[in-house]
Amino acid sequence: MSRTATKVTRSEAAHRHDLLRQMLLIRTFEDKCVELYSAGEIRGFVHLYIGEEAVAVGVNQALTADDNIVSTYREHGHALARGMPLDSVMGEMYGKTSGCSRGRGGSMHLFDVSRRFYGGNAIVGGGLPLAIGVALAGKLRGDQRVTACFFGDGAVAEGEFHECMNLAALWDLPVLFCCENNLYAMGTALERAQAQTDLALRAGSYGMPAWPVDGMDVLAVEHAARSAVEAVRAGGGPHFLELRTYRFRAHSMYDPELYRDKAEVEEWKKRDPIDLLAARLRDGGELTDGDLQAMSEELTGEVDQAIAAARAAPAEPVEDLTRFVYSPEPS
Amino acid sequence: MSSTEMVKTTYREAMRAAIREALQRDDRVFLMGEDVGRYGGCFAVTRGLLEEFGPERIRDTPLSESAFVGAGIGAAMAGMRPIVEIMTVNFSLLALDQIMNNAATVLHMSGGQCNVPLVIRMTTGAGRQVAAQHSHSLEGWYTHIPGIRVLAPATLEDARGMVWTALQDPDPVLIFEHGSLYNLQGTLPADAGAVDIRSAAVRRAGTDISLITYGGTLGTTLAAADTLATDGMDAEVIDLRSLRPLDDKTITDSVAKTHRVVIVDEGWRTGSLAAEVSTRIMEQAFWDLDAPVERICGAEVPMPYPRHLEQAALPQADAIVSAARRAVG
Amino acid sequence: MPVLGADMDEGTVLEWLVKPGDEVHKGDVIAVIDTEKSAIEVESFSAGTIDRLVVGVGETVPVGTVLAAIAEPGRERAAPAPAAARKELTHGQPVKAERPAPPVPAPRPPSPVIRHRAHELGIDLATVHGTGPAGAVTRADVEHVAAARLPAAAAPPTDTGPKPPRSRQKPRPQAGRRRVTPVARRLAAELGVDLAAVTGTGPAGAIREADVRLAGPAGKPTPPTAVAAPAARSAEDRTRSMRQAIARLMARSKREVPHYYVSNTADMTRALSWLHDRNRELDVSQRVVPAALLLKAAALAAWQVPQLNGYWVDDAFRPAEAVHLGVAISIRGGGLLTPAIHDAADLQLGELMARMRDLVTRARSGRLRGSELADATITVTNLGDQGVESVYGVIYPPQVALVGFGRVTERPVAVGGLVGARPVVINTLAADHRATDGYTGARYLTTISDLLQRPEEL
Amino acid sequence: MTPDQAETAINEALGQVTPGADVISLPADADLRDTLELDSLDFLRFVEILSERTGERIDEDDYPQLATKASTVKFLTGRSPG
Repeated sequence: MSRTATKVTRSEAAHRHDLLRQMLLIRTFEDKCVELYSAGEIRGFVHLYIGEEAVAVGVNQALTADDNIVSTYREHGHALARGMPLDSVMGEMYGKTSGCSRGRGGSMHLFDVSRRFYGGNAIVGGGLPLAIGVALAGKLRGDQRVTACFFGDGAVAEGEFHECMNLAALWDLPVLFCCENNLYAMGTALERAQAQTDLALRAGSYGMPAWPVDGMDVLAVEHAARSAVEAVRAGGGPHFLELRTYRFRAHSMYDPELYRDKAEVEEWKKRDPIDLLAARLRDGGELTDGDLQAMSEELTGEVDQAIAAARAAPAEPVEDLTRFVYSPEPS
Repeated sequence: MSSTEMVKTTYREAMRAAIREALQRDDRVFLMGEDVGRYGGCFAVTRGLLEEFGPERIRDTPLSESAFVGAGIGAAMAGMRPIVEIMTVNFSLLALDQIMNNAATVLHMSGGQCNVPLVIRMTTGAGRQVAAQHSHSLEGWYTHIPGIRVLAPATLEDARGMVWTALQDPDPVLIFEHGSLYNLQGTLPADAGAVDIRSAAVRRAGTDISLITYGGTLGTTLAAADTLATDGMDAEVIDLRSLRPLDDKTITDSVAKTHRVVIVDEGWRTGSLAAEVSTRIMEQAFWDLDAPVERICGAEVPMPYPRHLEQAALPQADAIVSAARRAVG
Repeated sequence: MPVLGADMDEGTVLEWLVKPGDEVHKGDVIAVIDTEKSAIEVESFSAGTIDRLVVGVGETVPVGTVLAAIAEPGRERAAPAPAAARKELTHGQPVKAERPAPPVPAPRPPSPVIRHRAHELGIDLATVHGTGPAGAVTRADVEHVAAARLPAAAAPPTDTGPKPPRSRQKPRPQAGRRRVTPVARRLAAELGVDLAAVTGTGPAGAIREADVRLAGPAGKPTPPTAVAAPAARSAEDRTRSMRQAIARLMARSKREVPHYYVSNTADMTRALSWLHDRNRELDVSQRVVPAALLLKAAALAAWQVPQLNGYWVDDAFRPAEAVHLGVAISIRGGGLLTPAIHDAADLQLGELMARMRDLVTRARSGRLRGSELADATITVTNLGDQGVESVYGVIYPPQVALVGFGRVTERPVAVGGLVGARPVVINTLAADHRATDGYTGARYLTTISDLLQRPEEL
Repeated sequence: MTPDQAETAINEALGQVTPGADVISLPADADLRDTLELDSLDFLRFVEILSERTGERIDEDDYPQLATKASTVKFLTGRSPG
């Protein structure tokens, strides 16, 4: 627990406040995205993370700025937890040049190489080989970076998943596999897609440490991620966390949700990661309703500012349509 | 440099020398693929490299094309200069997702943040009686994809010189090595090195007809040109070398001179690279044409095993000669 | 109507879960919308009181359409709220005053019925201005466009007279189209080589580069072939290159073709009188000028004296199967084109007149078709309008004859021993002595004169 | 039709038949066919346009009266009551 040494200088309460704030920021951002999408200001596919915030925020606590992240198409939470500026993420939602990917990627392709955030990848399982490669590069160079790779339970059915589990274990690569098991691959329930639904067990079959974690409890996620990252960094090879979580909204913006019961959604909402932490803080006397209200208003203001900035930002000129297909010629 | 010593070599050795040079010159370079290390490479291109550079830089991979090609992409994104070998073009389809959805798109969808300086080498083409899952020429498919470069070294010089230049390119480069070329013998200057990867080459200058080809059919096409010469027909032979992007100027300059074209492409005719070349000639050199553009392509059949059928499926010199005669009339 | 998916353009209200007066909170489901994919619940993004439901159950509206209005919390619903306080919803969300206007909704795609009707009427829907909701194209819009088009559609293709009867039109599917390779075509234009004069040696007689060079000006050094393809050129360039082409062709004609000349004078009394009577009955647009009569006579005569209608190729005369009458047309600003009136001998006079007017118009606006310039079998030049009495022309190789008409003038003519003033025209013929002799030429001109005495048969 | 209206109609018709020619400054007594190099088809078009513009029927027998601008104006104004 080498990192806890730095944490004791901050109060535990302040840290928990920070976790709450980060989760609430993601929630506020995405709530706004729903409105903006409905109004037609944001288009395309937008996959919301609402309900899963504890995973991104918790795992990020265990990573340093030098570590790498490879993400999926449901990555607003990962990007914001990584500290990517609201303006650049919202700009990307609007497809403006102020976006982190100059608007060319949109919701599913947030990139920030300066923060070693190697992209939202919208092919299920497609990011895993990249994470292997990024980790391999670090290993060949002898750096101490850990590569965190996020993917969903759907990816476990892809061949690439198994190729990558094997390769990472075979080559002892410093990868933390973060499987966000939200129980549905789009509309297909886990048990309808997987013969063995214990995903940690399957990862474990490749000879890497793997265990399930309550993905609705940010403190549990943080704890698990810290111990896994520490082990990876110490040369323990790849580790696998199955983060059991749930998305409260549709797969992408809206769907009729024919594939799951409303009651099931309501049941999971009782374990809303934000409510869960807020309640814990309230019980411990670390948070009042007024605090939460103030935090929420402040974050709403920040998101509104990001929206205003995105609206005002310039669009990429059409003359530049084919820019970034190839790297610019060296001058 | 007339005093430069000429050395006997083969295409295989030239390619190996190129990879060795890259590993020596740049410690970001490493090689990975199936059986590239201990086995020495399926086509023995990489034999001896494991001993010389060790298992960290000459990495044998499991049979996981998607994972190791994707790993090459990831490593390139993170600053390395990987060379990934795929055994044959047919197997590359298992990694097509990574090549198309990641290697070719990451630069664009990251708004220019993430380039992918990756070299992927693979064997292509038929001629060795290895039937319908090891013989195809799918490089034309890959030329459809913006974001990557596609090369086809057809000579010893290009086998020796393309790898290094490709590694200097900031974007992904696919190198297609025709399986029938590895044993090609010849001489190279002892100090042969990097070559440009942007232009087509006139392998034989002529005035009466342009024979345009690349890769494995260059030899066939040059043989056809020799036959035509005995008829008094002076054929120009163009080796495309870079299949994407295409060097339009060399092509249209030649057509402006000869007014007649035969395109030779081992790939299937429908939707082929030959079709693309022909279309560009129509777009850019229509007014120079004196006869319809002819194409000699691979027969549209999965490659059969028996030798006589395989040969019948491949572009042959006599077909090129006949097409040239038709065009010149 | 909210956007509920990447491919949603419109939606139908299936059910309202609230009614005016109901309190709603942020996140409350207020309606169910049917999209192309499925029924989806719509939530409110703000709190307040439902003021009114704008779109009724069963109605389909484009995305962006206001579905309902929500009054801010605390406002009385009954009292008509001031505009600033009442907020229109486009998607369950109050529109703030400072917020830019919601995006203009995409026009609703026309329904299949309307698309079908537009197809029937031959109307491109993209050109129809929609007057329906959100600019949607309605059936009335389509009918309106169709009605507006009707007169134009009924009008004949040219303004020069009634459409020729179908039965008179010979189908000419590609018959006049010669096979010429692109480089040969380009080279011919550059060298001023008339492709009609070139013998093709390629497949099915295709004319290739070498054929054009062979037919080109002898001794002329081969020009570089890598010149730019013809692009949009300036008028001066066009005039200059046209002049050069004429120069080369005429020089070649005079160099290679041994011309002989004959002439006669035709009495135009009957012809003009007949024409005068005919034209009196007709609108200006259908009147026929004397030149048309002369052309018709020249064409019919060529039909009757086929030795003059065709090409001198490979040291032999090849008679043509039809009379494609080349007409020399002077271009304002300089230059000359000789497009052909196809099958001129078969055309009724009015039809020929219409073709002539059409050719002149298109020649002067640069819109002639290649075939019209390539395949005349005999050519007429008529400088009568310019006041000359007679014109002796230069043959367009490989044609073998060129007919000239001068001005119709009144001359003293002795008829039956009496001298009177009569309108006459001097007809000339320049012909290729390799193909015919003066006798044939004389017969041709006599035929013209005779034909002009029976104008009603022309 | 007033002389001004007639002249305007004449100028417009001539302008259409001979694009680019300076028909406005053409002297009133200049011979139209000669000065503007009108051939019989051009002249027919001139008559056609003039007839459309003015609503006057112009017969072939009237052509001699259309020799110059002045005579054409006279012809047009002389015929119509207005």
